[in-house]
Amino acid sequence: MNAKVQASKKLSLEQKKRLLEEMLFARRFEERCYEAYVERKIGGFLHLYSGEEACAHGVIEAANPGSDYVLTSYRDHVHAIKCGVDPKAVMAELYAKVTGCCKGLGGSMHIFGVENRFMGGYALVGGPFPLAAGIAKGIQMKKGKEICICFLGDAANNQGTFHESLNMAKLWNLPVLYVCENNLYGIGTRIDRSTAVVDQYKRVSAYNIPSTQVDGQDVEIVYEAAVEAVEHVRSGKGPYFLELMTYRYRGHSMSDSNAYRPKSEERIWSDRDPIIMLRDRLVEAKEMTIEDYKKMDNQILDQIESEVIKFAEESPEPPLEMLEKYVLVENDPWVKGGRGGVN
Amino acid sequence: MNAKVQASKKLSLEQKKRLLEEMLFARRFEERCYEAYVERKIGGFLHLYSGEEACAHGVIEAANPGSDYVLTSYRDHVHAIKCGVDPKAVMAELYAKVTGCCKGLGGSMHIFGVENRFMGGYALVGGPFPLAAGIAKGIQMKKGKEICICFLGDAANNQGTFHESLNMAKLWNLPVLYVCENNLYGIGTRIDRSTAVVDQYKRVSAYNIPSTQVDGQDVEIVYEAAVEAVEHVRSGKGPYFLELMTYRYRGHSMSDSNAYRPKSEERIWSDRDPIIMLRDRLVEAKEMTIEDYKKMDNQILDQIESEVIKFAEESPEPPLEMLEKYVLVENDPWVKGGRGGVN
Amino acid sequence: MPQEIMFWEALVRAQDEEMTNDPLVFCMGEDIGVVGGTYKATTGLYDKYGPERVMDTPISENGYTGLGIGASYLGCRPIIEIMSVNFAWLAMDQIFNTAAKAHYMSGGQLKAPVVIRSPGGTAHQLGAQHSARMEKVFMGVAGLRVVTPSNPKQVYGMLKSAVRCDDPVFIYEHELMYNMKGAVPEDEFFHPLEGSEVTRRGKDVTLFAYNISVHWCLQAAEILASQYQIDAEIVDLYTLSPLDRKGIIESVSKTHRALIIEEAEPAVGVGAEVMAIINEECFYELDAAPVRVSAVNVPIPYNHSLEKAAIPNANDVVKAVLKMFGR
Amino acid sequence: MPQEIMFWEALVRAQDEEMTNDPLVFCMGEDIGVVGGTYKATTGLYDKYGPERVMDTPISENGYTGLGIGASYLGCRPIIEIMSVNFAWLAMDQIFNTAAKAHYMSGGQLKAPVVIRSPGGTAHQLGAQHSARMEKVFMGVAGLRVVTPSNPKQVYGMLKSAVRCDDPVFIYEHELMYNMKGAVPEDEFFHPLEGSEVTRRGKDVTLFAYNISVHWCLQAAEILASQYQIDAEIVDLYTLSPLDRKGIIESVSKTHRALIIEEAEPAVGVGAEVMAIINEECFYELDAAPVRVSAVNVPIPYNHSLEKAAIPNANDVVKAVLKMFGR
Ligand SMILES: Cc1ncc(C[n+]2csc(CCOP(=O)(O)OP(=O)(O)O)c2C)c(N)n1
Ligand SMILES: Cc1ncc(C[n+]2csc(CCOP(=O)(O)OP(=O)(O)O)c2C)c(N)n1
Ligand SMILES: [Mg+2]
Ligand SMILES: [Mg+2]
Repeated sequence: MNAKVQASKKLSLEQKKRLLEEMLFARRFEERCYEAYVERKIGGFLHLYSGEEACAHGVIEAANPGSDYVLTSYRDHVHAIKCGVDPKAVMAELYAKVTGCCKGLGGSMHIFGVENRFMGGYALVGGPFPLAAGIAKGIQMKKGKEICICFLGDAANNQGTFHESLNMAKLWNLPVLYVCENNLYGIGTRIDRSTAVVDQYKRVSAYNIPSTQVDGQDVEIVYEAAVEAVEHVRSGKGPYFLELMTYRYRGHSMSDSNAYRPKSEERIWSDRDPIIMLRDRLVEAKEMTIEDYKKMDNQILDQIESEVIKFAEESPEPPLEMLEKYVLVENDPWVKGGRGGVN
Repeated sequence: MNAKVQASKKLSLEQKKRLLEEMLFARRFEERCYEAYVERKIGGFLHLYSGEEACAHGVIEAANPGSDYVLTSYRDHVHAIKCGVDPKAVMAELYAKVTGCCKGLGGSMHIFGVENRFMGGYALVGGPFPLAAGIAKGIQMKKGKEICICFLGDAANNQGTFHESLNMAKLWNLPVLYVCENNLYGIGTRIDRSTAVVDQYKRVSAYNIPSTQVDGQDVEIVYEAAVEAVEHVRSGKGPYFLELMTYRYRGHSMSDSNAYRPKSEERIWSDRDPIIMLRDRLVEAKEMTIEDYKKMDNQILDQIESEVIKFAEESPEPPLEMLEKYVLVENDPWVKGGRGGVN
Repeated sequence: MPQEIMFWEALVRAQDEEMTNDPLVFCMGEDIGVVGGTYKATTGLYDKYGPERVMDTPISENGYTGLGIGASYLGCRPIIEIMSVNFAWLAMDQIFNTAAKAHYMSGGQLKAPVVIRSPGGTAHQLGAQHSARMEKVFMGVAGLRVVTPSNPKQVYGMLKSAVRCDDPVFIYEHELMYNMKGAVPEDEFFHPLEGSEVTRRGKDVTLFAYNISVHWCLQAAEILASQYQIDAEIVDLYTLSPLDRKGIIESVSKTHRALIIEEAEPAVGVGAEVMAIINEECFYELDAAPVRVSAVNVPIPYNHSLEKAAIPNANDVVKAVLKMFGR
Repeated sequence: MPQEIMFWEALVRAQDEEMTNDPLVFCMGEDIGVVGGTYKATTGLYDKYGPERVMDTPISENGYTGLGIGASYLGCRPIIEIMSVNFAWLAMDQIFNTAAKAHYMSGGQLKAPVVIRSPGGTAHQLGAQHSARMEKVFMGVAGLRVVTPSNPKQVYGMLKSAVRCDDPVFIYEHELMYNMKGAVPEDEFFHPLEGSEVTRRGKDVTLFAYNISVHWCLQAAEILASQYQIDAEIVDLYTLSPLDRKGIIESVSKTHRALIIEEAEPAVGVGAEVMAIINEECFYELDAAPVRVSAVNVPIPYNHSLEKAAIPNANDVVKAVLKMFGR
């Protein structure tokens, strides 16, 4: 029995191969966003996830994407795609097209894919903490078997909502998994310059929430830790906090020079690239060749260009009539007092 | 050396006698407020401190009242008086008279005695946390030797400002002592119904702030713990968190029926009354007689009536011109652009 | 036969009915459960529906408001009580950054049907930090409905509509109105969330009021009629967002004179907004400059005489009307 | 000879001078230290004054705002940068419940001379949660001064006065203005915190503007003059609280026509307030109904065309003026 549970915590070969492909897709997708931004096809703020792919992929793989609820901050494209949101719809959103997942109204920081239970990217640091607890409360009210997974940055944990939400999550035994993507920086401020206790998983003892910290660059390790975390939450034992040590390759957003990070530090982390590590293991185990990988990469690049970008490029912009369409829900009968109204 | 420090942590006989008198004064003061409220001499919300006297007295005694900065919530009369604010001015404030410490503009929840460095009572739960850290920052900037003491309730600790402020206090090594008066309830909600970790001193490990929990009914114990805490903070070692286990005798405020608390619980706590305990010890040690105590009590009752209440009763109300006087600082030259102005 | 009940009883009845009707309706707030609410608005509901549906929250305004919003994404209908509107400053982030924008920024995918109820206003000597009048703050940002009932019937029917409406709705109540009595129909009914109501018909001047100030205007209208033969119309602006332009135009086009009373400081308030609408819609109907009667621009003092002087009342309305008529 | 510098450079210079002048002046905010500020407003100050006076804060808006207020009680002069005004929703509790009330409720004992600076406005496609225009929120509550500079000279002089002024002052900046160039006198000077300024003299209509909209009005006035022979006066309302009633009356009494432009949604905004003041002070001077030009009442969409459509511009002003003249 125990052995069986152990076994299920490991990624199967099939999963590893798929995850390699997904993570590589995510990387190429993000890099293509970078280019599109430089070409001014994408506007606003753009926060890329390159370097952190093992986090979203390892965790969401361990849950039921499309059924479990996921939400995160503004660094959200990859999480959305892993939940099943069509990359074309994500790219079209970045292009501000009406075919975008939010019809061009949301933008990079506000990707939503509610059908796939991707409950959004939020631009306010700390905003998702209570929302996630609330989604978990909703699951509880509806007696669902789902869980809610809330991704958040290390620096976000200094927001008061962290404290307030984790306390409530534990108090009410809500099925929510908080995942801290600790990439050591909040914009240009290194974690030890903003946070008295830098190990985030230690902070949640204040709420008696179980927690672990693991390597966020190794998708196998992330997956294993996440399987345990998800199991804990789904079995009704309440919230869990998982800290993943990771690193973003790019600046905080496109407007960030990244000057505050020592090159030596960047090198240490890029040497532990989540995609390359997994690839090399598969190659070493003779499950694939470098050639296979290159082919895969080319296919992905091609797919992104010929499907994703093409779709975004060719889609129309939202019509002007849409400007006022979603401020309030249209034609809600209760606004007029529903059946009957004032009597 | 060590022995000497030990010794100084104990209350002297003189101090004990004085504290007994001060605490009894506080009790009688608060009870008289109760009556005045029933007689409609005092308006608004009124939160009484009866039962918790050892907390404010033990802690502030261990600091330098009038020099160290103190602030707290709406349950603030006794803290103000212990800092040196004239009880007449406090009572006159409650009576909304112009002779009140805030000229009748503040009221019970907003007692201020800035000359005595009592930096205020605040009506917003959680409000004082960052203010206290800021006062400590001010001390640091001015290279002062003072510390700031921030009293707060157990339920207040669920406010986001708790988290935000304690993190900053530790991060910047601010001379602030947080004192949690844990009276087990926030209004009618028992602590375990609002807080995942009920031992408040444990929560601050999330900020790596040293902390202790002690009996808040025994002023000698409070004092000893506070001496250590104050020493820690004053010596430049950063913030400290002291949790005092206590109980309020009355309802949360005058409008609270107190129905949610079992009588048996109330009895357990009133059996450990901070004033009676200290008195009995002094009597047992033959340092005073019950007669002495009664005499003291009568003198206090008399003083409250003939000085404090009389002063409040006989003082005039603030004039109507005062309504708009303190919205902004009067005649600030910089509003007009100071010397010269626009050129 | 409509029954006379108190404002807080109307709140209890509305919540009780809605909770019975839909198992996804739940209440949350500080001390609303075991204690039944500071103003008794949830009396008895904890015993009836249990702690999972009548939740005593920690003192974490932004946190529990956000939690309610998250639950509403899934179709829950949280009724969040913020004990005093002064504390709502702490929850503005979730109210405006999330609830008011979720539907829009998700391109219509999400709905956030939370109801947030909170009492504002100046009560009796609660002091500067407990006397805020924040109706204007809630009115200024797109994406949130704001209603403000002036009697038990309105609050009963509005709360019920608000629970069922798919938009986030803020209900601005008043600390001094919970014990006010009024008739509420015995049959279930739903009050519109948009509109205004002519509380008193008149022909000489329109008094625009909302919430408690409707009652001040009723007094003022009595005085104006009996002592000065001025026949005032009172329009109850029970919807603050979106304000009822049609109702405003109709009344001003009839009386040609307008006064707006508000309990808050004047700047960027209800008074200013109603004046702006009048200027935009029926400026040329006006026989006199519209007037607003507002609070003095101060934090509220504790002293009772000063407090009373800070807040407008029926006499201030009478005086302003007389001045408008050059009397 | 006044030097042309950028808006952000004016901010740096003002802070630098004030920090040199008074050791109790310090800056705080997210990424203002090592990085020098998202909009460069503190460039170089960290190296010059060190981490104790140029503090990189955790992401704890309410916390560090309250911390600044506490320090100000002791005579410190904190200059708090809130990176984007959208985040100020999180700090409203400390801004309004404490800073705006401390002096009053302590009966004049305490002063809270904090300066809070924050950029608002709709920039380029930042989306619903990063495009709030919150000037009106800061104007509505007694006890806080609100200024909003429209050029480098103003921000330089206002920030310096704000640092020295004993009241809490909120400076509303604009995300799109940090790289705007303008002349700033080389000699130190202090700008008033109350008043307004006639940016362009004209006789036919007054355009009331503030912050970035002054520049839109300058464009509009050019068009009106050159294409329609309408001579518009522009009044820069650089103080939003308290609004300059005298300046408003003076200009309206001259031109007899008024238009107010605001970047925010119309409800309870600057437009409404200026209209209310005009109604109260010089209604009978008006030759036409005053008009406000505001944003469309929506959260700001990401799409650039829709975003542009949501926000008013020079053409909207021109159109509104022409309509006012029946043209
Ligand atoms: C309430 C709020 N405050 C500040 C910001 C500005 N801001 C955006 S991202 C960020 C840093 C967040 O860092 P972290 O949580 O570690 O996430 P990461 O970007 O590293 O993934 C800051 C300060 C914001 N968006 N919202
Ligand atoms: C921000 C805010 N939320 C809610 C309240 C209402 N309130 C006043 S006191 C209180 C309970 C506080 O309990 P605790 O912190 O334990 O202090 P105690 O009253 O027990 O001394 C509450 C909920 C408030 N004043 N401010
Ligand atoms: Mg980070
Ligand atoms: Mg308590």
